[in-house]
Amino acid sequence: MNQEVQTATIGKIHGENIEVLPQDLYIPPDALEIYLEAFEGPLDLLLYLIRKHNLDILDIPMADLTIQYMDYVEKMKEIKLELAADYLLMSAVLIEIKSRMLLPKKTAEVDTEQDPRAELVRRLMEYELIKIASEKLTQMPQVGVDLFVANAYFEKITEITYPDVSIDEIFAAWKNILNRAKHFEAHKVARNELSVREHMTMILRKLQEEEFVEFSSLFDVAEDRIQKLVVCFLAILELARERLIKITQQESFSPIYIKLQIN
Amino acid sequence: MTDLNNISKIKQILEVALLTSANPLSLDDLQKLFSEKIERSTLRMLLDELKTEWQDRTMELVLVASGYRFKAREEYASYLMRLSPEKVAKYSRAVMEVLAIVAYRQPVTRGEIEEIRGVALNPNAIRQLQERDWIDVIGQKDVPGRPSLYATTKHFLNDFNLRSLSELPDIESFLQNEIPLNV
Amino acid sequence: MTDLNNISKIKQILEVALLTSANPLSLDDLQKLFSEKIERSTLRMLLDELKTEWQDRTMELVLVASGYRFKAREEYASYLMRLSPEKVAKYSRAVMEVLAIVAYRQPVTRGEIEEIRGVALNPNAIRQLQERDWIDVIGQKDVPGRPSLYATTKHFLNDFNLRSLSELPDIESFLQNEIPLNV
Repeated sequence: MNQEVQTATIGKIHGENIEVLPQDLYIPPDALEIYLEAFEGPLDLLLYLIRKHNLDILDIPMADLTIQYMDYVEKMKEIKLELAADYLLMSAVLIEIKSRMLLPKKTAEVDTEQDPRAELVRRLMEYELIKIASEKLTQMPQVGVDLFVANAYFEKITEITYPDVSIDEIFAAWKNILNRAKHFEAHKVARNELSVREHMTMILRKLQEEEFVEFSSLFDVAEDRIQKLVVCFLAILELARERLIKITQQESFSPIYIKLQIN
Repeated sequence: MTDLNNISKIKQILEVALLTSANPLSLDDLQKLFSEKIERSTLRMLLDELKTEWQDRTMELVLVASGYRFKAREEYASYLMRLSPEKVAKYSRAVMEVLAIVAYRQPVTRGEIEEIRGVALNPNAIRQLQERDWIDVIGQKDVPGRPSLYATTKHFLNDFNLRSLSELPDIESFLQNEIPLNV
Repeated sequence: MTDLNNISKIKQILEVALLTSANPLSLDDLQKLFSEKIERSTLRMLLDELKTEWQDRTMELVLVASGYRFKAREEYASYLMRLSPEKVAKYSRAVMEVLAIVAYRQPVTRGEIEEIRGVALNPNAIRQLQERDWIDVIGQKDVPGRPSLYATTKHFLNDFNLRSLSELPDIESFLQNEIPLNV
């Protein structure tokens, strides 16, 4: 088949007579493997052949190209290079195009729309564009390779960022505790007016500052409302009951003093 | 690379290396920048000059254990932190329960908190609340071991926008019909 | 923070943020630096001034897809590359071709990539580009098998110092100049 192809079409490229295949098509065998592995696929190989021999991509001499391509594929087989199916598929495509071009044309005029090579040309051109794009991208500076960006240091402030808490969350936690307590230790959660507890804390705080606090100084009988007086009194009793404070009086009707049980 | 004879070009290369490096660069590292050998003394001198050139600017050239680096002046740190705020953690359930107990049952000892919760208390829970200045020690209880008494602070009231503890949600009324109160 | 009224202080904060951030900072990011609102137009103006101030210096302020950043001027790249020669390896030609196809023909399926290249695709090529965060899946094509559609990411544009895909090198004009199209 090679013979037939050569006699049929190798004679003319763009009207010029070509008698023999150019010798430089043939790569020394030891270099061949490296060359073949360098191709990204059949389109890459075809483009290489077209560019190397200055063939017109829009008017590809199919016979030439097919011969050259098949030659490489044969060489690949010879050196047992693992041959991708894509290369064999392309062989079939080339041969098919070549055969269709050998068929007599209905009209003298070449209808490029129906040129059997059109699809191959489109694919070759598209692939060539991508090759160019790929080379351009490779040449562009890239961060991490040859493009360097500012990355100076700053000392992080170990500022303590506290979680947000809402009063509802405290309430929910408290409800949870009480619900648990209800099941086994209800009696531990004694009922006390919150304001009594608050006054207990206030009195204890006061006793942190002064050793003795006069009982009557804890409230202003004239100013405070009766509820406040009651609450304060209850707080003092509760503190005494919990043995947190001592209540002392030197003699009857002398001032009553409160001091911490311990200090 | 004859332009390297130009000492200011070397200095520029040092500057750009230090500004683009995530890690401090030692004199050995900096020597690698140049194909010809630059004396360490020369590098030190140039780094000194660089430091001076930047002394009124946003960054400062500092020497740390592993080498030189540019670091943002401290005054900018608070702004920079806004770009990547640290994740705010949540308080554990234990911490929230301790807070609730101290708020509603103050003054309380650690032992009482444990008794109410029915489990031993991780000391961390109290420490976290003290750090936050929500609770503090207001005395010791006159029982063996003289345990500290905890109560909520003014700061706690402020943070929760309360005038007094009595403004806390009213749990007693909430539970009134549920718990047999035997005090 | 009344000193923020001082416009030069704002500019300094922008500078220091951009010099210490490894990633580009958008106007939204930069606004976060300040507790009070700085208009985007003000930021743009100050960034412009900053760019001018640095124009004869070692770094340049550039705008890429995700925002602003300082990058070393190209003339320093050869020196900086000596610092860490074991940097990210350049990708193989196959990987770069896949990247080019995704960049110029996006969104594309794996099958379309294989058709353009005329060869079966090593799944590694796509994986490598995804790991680098240069391409990702942006959907499925509504054809049998519902193949994934790949597109480039913002990160790809940032890494190639591009603001948008339209800044990619123009390959179509290359083709038109080279080849008389009479198909």
